[in-house]
Amino acid sequence: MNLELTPQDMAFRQEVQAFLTSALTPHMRRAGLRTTSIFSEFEASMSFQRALHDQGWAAPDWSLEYGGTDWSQMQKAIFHEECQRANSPATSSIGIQMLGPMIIRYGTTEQKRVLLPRILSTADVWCQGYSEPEAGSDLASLQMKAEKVGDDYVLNGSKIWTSLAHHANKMFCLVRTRKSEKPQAGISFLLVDLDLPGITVSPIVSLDGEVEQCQVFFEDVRVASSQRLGEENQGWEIAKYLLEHERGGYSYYVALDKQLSQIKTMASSACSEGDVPFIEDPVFTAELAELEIDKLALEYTEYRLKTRLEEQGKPGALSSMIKVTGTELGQALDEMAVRLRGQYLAPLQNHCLDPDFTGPCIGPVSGINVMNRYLNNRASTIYGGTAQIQRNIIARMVLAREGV
Amino acid sequence: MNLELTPQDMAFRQEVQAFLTSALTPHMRRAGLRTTSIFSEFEASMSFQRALHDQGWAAPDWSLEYGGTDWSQMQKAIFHEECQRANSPATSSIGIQMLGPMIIRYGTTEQKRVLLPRILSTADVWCQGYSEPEAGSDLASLQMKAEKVGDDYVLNGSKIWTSLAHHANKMFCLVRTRKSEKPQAGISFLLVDLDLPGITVSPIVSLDGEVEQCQVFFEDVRVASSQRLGEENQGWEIAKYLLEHERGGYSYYVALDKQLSQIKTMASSACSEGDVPFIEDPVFTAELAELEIDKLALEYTEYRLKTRLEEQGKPGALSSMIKVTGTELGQALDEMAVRLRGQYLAPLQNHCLDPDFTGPCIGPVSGINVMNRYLNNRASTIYGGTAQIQRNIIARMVLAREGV
Amino acid sequence: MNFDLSEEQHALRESLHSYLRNNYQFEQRQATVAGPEPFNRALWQECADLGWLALPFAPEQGGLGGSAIELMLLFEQCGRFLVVEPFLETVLMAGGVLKRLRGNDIDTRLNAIIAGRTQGALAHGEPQHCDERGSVRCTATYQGGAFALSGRKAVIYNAPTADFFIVSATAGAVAPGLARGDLCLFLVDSHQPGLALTPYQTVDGRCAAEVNLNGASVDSRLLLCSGDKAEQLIRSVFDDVALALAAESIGAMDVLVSETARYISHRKQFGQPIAEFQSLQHSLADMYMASELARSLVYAAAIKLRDGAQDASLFLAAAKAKADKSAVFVAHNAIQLHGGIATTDELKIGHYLKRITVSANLYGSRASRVRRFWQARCEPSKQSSSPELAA
Amino acid sequence: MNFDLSEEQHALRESLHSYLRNNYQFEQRQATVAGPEPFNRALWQECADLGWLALPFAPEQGGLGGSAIELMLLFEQCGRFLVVEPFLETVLMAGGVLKRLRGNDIDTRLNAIIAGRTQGALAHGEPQHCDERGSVRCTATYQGGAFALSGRKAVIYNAPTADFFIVSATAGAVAPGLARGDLCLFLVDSHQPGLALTPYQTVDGRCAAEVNLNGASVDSRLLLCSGDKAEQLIRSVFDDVALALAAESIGAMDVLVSETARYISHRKQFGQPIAEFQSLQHSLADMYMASELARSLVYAAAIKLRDGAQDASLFLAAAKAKADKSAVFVAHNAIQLHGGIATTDELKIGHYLKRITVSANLYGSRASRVRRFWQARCEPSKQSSSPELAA
Repeated sequence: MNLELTPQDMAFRQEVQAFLTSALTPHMRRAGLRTTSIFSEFEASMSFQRALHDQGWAAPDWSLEYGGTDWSQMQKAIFHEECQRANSPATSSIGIQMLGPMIIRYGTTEQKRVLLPRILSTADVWCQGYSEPEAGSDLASLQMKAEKVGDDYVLNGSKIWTSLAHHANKMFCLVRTRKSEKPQAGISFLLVDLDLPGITVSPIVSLDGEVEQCQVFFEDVRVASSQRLGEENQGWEIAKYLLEHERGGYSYYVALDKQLSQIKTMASSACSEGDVPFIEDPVFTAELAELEIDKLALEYTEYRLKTRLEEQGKPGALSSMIKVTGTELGQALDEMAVRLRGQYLAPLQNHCLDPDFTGPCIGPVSGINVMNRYLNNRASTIYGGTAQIQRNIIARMVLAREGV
Repeated sequence: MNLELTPQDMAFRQEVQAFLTSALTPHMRRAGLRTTSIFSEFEASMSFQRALHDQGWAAPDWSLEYGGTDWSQMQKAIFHEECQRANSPATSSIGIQMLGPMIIRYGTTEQKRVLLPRILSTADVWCQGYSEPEAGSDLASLQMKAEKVGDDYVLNGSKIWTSLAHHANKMFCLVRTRKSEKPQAGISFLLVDLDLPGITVSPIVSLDGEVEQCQVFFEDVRVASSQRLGEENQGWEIAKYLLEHERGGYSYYVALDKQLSQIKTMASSACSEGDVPFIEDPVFTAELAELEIDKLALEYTEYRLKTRLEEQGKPGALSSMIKVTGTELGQALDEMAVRLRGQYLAPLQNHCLDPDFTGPCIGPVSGINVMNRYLNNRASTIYGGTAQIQRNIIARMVLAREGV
Repeated sequence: MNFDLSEEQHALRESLHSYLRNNYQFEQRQATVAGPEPFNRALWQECADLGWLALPFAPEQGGLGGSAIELMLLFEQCGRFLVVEPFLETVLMAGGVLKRLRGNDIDTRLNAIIAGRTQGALAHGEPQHCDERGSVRCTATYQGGAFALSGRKAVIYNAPTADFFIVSATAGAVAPGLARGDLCLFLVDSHQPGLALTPYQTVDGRCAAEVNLNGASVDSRLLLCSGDKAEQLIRSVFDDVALALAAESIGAMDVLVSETARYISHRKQFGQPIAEFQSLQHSLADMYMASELARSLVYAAAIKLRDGAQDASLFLAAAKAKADKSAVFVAHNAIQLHGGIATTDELKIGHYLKRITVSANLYGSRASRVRRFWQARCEPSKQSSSPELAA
Repeated sequence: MNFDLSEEQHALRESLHSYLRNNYQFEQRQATVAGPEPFNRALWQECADLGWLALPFAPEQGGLGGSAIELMLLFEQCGRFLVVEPFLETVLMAGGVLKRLRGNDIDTRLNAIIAGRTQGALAHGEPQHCDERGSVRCTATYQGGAFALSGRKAVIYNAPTADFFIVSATAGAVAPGLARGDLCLFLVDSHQPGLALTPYQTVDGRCAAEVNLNGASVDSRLLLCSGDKAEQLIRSVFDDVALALAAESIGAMDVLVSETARYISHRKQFGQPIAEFQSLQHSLADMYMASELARSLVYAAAIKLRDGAQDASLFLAAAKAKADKSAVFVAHNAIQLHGGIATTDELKIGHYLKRITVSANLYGSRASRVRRFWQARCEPSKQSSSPELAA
């Protein structure tokens, strides 16, 4: 048992810091600071992604032969930490975190050769077509039909909650290729060009008034069967593999640290009763201390998981625990930040969140993204498996441990 | 809309106060103060019950013709308040609150004539035989068999969680008189003498080391069919009527007020950091204020229910809401009291809780019952329908309101 | 003791509800919010014609003499329908200051408010305030029959459409009848030189502004009141505000509970309505309980306020604190139970969360209300030893 | 960074676990608690023979030089099996004071502790304390080569069986090398005249006493240490105590989660195992999460303590605060999910709640730990700006 970093890790941290100092433009840093969800402003994300690519760091989780890295779990965590501390924008997680590992695992040689470099370079921007209006938590009930006609699939139906579809040129999606007793058994995984005829991308306005999600409609869209990943009807297996990856590849504590540090900044100026700043109000600090302790507990749990992953690979139900705890704690910190924002949560000033914007805004600039982030993060316990579904998974694991 | 009491109510309050001043002995008051569950020390309860009976107040909820009162709901609340404020011991709720209304509703003339006065006078002490080891939340699955042999029922099986069975001479119980598709349809309601041959009362030691509950075993116990309440196989209907009565007949806020006032007493002497009493610690008082606000909300909800009951009779799912809120809030206050008790929660000194005891005890006398009550009240969200079952009921009602 | 509405109160609730049901469906509301005007002026005029703007004013002021109960009924419906029209700002806040004063000028303005012909705003909040009792840094400097007002007022709702402002400031120099540091309330015309607005939309679909005062010179006859009286007046107005916002929240919670119950009954996943899932049932039960418990306390506070009970402020603090906490809880759960669809601008659910969040933070933090409750609770002289049934 | 046990640590855990599994089933534990002796002296001797009493002591003191990690492993098992023997009181507290001092006399006593031949107790807590940093009111008055100790020590676990006490007191008059008000630690024999116990059983199945000092005259050679050194020593010992109790709690939570999972899988109601009810599943998931999150922080605190990290105290405060909250939560839910059966003396579930409740309140309130955490967090000089990976 030890908490120390190796000399290599410490050197690595310095290397990352040095890289970020030179690579991050003020525009990117503003985009990072003004982030209000898991995505940052699109152009800034892409620029950062390209800078990472130039450095060979675009896809830490991929293996070296495909342009990834040989970093340890701890180095990945250090990388993530330093990016957040330097206010980097979020990188495009969909192609790299989600699709890439699936192509590496299930793709043909040709698919790997063509698609992986285009993900790294941002030549392709991917979105994920999983959920449908009638298939949310119950993803396996998805209905979007892919009928085999000659060597093509003909797609009809729609996908919803496809993040960034309005920026993407490609979508990977799950489609129904067979009716079967067990709905999971009739699903295939397709890679679709979004500029194909018959596809309509319809943006969904979020609570903060911005667009991150879309609904995508398919009407007789013909997709060549060579655009299938894996075998026909193997889609569910691929998606399961991917879902596990999605949950494993993130460090919640890093984002929570950033929220905590913003809260402390806000609390140093915002006044509690009698013109005393909140940071000197014992009732406030007692509450903040509790949340900080909870954050520490999550942080060390994430380390425990990471060091275990190094040996065993699959995160399993522990990743559900980290997702539930991380998102619910993030929401608690969002609520606290909103309270510190006080009356200034009211002005609607989305334009101030644009990384190009450098003018004045209403209220302290330190909390400018707080209200929008609060609204957006209500979805964090819904997407990627609701908190209810995650708790079902955890309970099943605990019961199974007892052999029941 | 108004919160005022009528002049009659105010006069009534004075009348109750005057009665309690003269009726309550120091022994009874000590029993009231040292109560650690919904029951007080048995002898003190019985004495108080007899004093109430002499006054004609033994059964406020019964109608006048059976020895009850014609009090309004508000008067009943006033009565309950004043009893608690004067530290009266709890009265024997099982015969009066639970069985009495059922006999009045379902009993024969003979049953009413014989049994009701004996409840009022404490000549009979009743316990309730509902739950069985394999039939808790799922009461309808109860298995205790009552076979008709001649004019008798022959009982075999056991009942558990029968409060005060070790003090009682009678039990009313639910037994299975028929196997049927719908388990509720084969249940009858029997009134059983506990001194019948074949009955064994086995006390259950609670977490605080005391006995309030028993398991009662029946081996070929013969009960005359005249001891049945209602028709054969009508037991479930009777029990349902009774369960609703059980939930309606209580004011949680009164007991919560008493807990709050004890907490304030304890917090005035117990020290937080730096020898400052807790009552001056802003973190503590903020938490206490929250609980007091929650108590007020419950209190006025109880008034709303009471004034509605005056008109409509049945409490319905609202009583589930009051039970959940009242018991969970009571537990929160128990926890707070335990924290105030600090290190002094450790000494085991059950003898100090005996109303006859007047010697010294370890730690401040004001919190002497706190640890035992905390332990006992963990059961308050289990008995009489678990918090889970109550929430099921509430949800069903909310869904039904929307016509779904 | 009873919690029944009188026949007149029933009728008022009915007419408010039926008018809004017919004129304020969510789509209509969103059209107003998206439109060029900050609110629907035609609808405002209809509300005036229906007498609703007259509710809180005394008959001798041309009003209907409605009590706190009627206010509660009005704002409960505003909460249900997410009404963006400035009932709170013009009628209850600006009007609420004026109605507590006397004078011909004032009666004229009240008449204009009641008739729907004028808009007002109470410019009291400042950037550093955690509630309305915070110290006022705007200053009023007396110079030859006039006051020069300087300072900044923060997040003043309805300011962009206001024809007049009530502005609070502290006396900065000796003036007739004033001590240095006395709180003063001024009536300031929206065209007043030296008064400048930075207007904006708000997250809850209304308009507001930062109000800057740069030595705005106001005639001393427009000093409405000062000192303890002004302090007391501000407190009274904000007691009304607390009740109104708490009432809005109980209206909002009612809708959220109903909508959620209906949604989970119809939405199917895993081959069954999701209402079959016990964890969702329990969330729904908790939402309902939170809503009903808050409602009880808001009723109690309204009655206490109507009756001028000594512990009315205590009850208002408790009711608002409880309503805020409950409403946030209910809104969060409503979103969670609806799932993704409730995180969109299209569904009304999320808009309730926005309004509830503003309501819980705009005029004072929840923590300060809880503290205020506790302080009042600890002053036994000011109230009966227990607010329960005790006679 | 890694959280793996070494081979030796694995072996220690294994041997503790297997010994207790064979010798400390709940029925055996309850027989000890109900018996005439406060604990099982034969078992204590076996633990001595197995070397477990030697764990925290340095090799040059005759110990095994176990670190905080080994302590954590020991107490995790004590927590799992609800061990009532005085590992904490004799070994970690009384022994923990002595091992931080030097002297022949002290080595003799340590040898006796390690051999299982003597029992000790640290008489530090006082009636007014909310934690171990509270001001000490017991006084030590110097008179001709001896100190007269007076005052009262509250809820001193293991006092009834202790052969010696470490007593804290503040210097009440000038004595050689002491300033008035200095904290002093004395070694006091249990037969010392002027020392009187009021013994009792405790809710968690152990024995304790109120310790009254009525001018007990103690030779000045028995003053072990004083001033800052004594303050520091007390803090160090209570850091160990915090770790030990937190480790107990993670052991206890593990059992509670497992037992509950097993119970709800077998208990049937409504024709199915109650584990089929989603609300019970979710409670179980929350119990598991609480338990694992606390475990991580206890691991981190143990490592920090072993390494003598500057922020070790901060982590201990956090770990104990988290473990207490989690353990209470887990125990409450374990009872709720078991139902009535867990409210009886017969089932072990409720006994965990009793121990957990004592653990959370005996040596300082949870609130004071959270405050201490916060204060340490705000002293940037004493720690790195962030306790995370930062090099």
